[in-house]
Amino acid sequence: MINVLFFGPVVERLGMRDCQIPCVEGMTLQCLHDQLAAIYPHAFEIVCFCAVNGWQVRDLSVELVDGSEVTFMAKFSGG
Amino acid sequence: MINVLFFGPVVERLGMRDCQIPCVEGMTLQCLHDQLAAIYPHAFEIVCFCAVNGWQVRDLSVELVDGSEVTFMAKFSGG
Amino acid sequence: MKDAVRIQQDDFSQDEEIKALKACSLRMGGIATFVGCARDFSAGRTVSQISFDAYGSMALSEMNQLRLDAIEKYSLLDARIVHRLCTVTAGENIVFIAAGAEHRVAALDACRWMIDELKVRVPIWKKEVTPEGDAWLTSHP
Amino acid sequence: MKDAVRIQQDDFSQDEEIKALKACSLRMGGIATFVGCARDFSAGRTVSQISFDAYGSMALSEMNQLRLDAIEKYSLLDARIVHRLCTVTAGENIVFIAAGAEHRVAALDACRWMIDELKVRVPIWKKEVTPEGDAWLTSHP
Repeated sequence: MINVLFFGPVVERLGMRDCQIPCVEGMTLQCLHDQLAAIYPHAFEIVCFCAVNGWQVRDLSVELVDGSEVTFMAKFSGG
Repeated sequence: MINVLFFGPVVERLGMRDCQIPCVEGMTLQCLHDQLAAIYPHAFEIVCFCAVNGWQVRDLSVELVDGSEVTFMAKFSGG
Repeated sequence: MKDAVRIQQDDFSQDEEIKALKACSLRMGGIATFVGCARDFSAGRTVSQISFDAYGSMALSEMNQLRLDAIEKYSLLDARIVHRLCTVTAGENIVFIAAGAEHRVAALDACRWMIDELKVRVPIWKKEVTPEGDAWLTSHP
Repeated sequence: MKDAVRIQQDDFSQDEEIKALKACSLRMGGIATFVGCARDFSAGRTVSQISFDAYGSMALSEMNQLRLDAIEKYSLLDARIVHRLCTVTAGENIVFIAAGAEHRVAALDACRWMIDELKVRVPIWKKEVTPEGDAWLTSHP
């Protein structure tokens, strides 16, 4: 399974803080993003950044492995 | 009389913190400066700024009046 | 001594942070700090409270990396970053940044760079609670 | 509450100064400060102490004017300037500058401007006491 986390404004639009998605062989970050964005377009329209296991990832072609922690995040507004 | 004050590096070169100079009718700040600079060239070579009664004065043609407080100062180095 | 980079609920003391910053070197000639506070008014609306959400583990590692990047980029003697995560009202402190260097230009440049970078690199989100409802902030005014 | 602009022998507390700065408004979103400290090393020489001389009355009026100029130029909510005049050893505080504004850019810009201006406008002179003798400083590194 892939553990997907959400925070702040994305949680508000989704109504959930996390979900578990089965890990399919060869699934990329882009696939996972598109799959969730198709189900939750209103939440994903504010997603700007992704992180895998706590590290920001810009190249969405990376393959995900079972047990990965993936985060889809809105623009940060701390400080 | 004109009360002339000195501070910091200028005091060190002069060996005095102040002096009184008779006020001559029509004497300008430039006259006073040149008079003292002729006597104390080593101290006046580091003088960059003048103040009259606590206000910095850039135009040395101002006339001094009896009782003025004049200060000849080296470049500031506070802060 | 407290860690140089922290995420915490409690307020911080500038005196304590500056003392800790200075402890590393007697060669520190300039210390620049920035404190971000909660305002009672934002984008035309009265704000009664600000609350936060954060991706805690990533936020802390990004803040630690940000401190190291600033130290290297500006040849700082030391730097500190503290971000509060709790509900704050107007006037309360949110974030603290400090940069200590031999001379003032590096300290001032680094302090500004760190707060600018923190806003774009650290996964923390701010929600303003107003009489008209709550609103997550996503811009950087 | 202490005056916003002061020349004093004693050390200052950043916490006290920031509290006083914030007292004027709940609209203050950013506070930038600068602290200048005595260093143990300057221009290649070990420095054991720093002492000061000042044209006190002019220094205080210039500092007051500098604060007002900064408030106007950067639309600050408040600003504070404290300069110590005493003999200090390495690590001790010399000068404190604080600028509070609605947003961070104005606070950071004003803080830098005030310390730069203070160095060229305020009649205070610094003397470094070193094992090789004393030396008045006249440059602004």
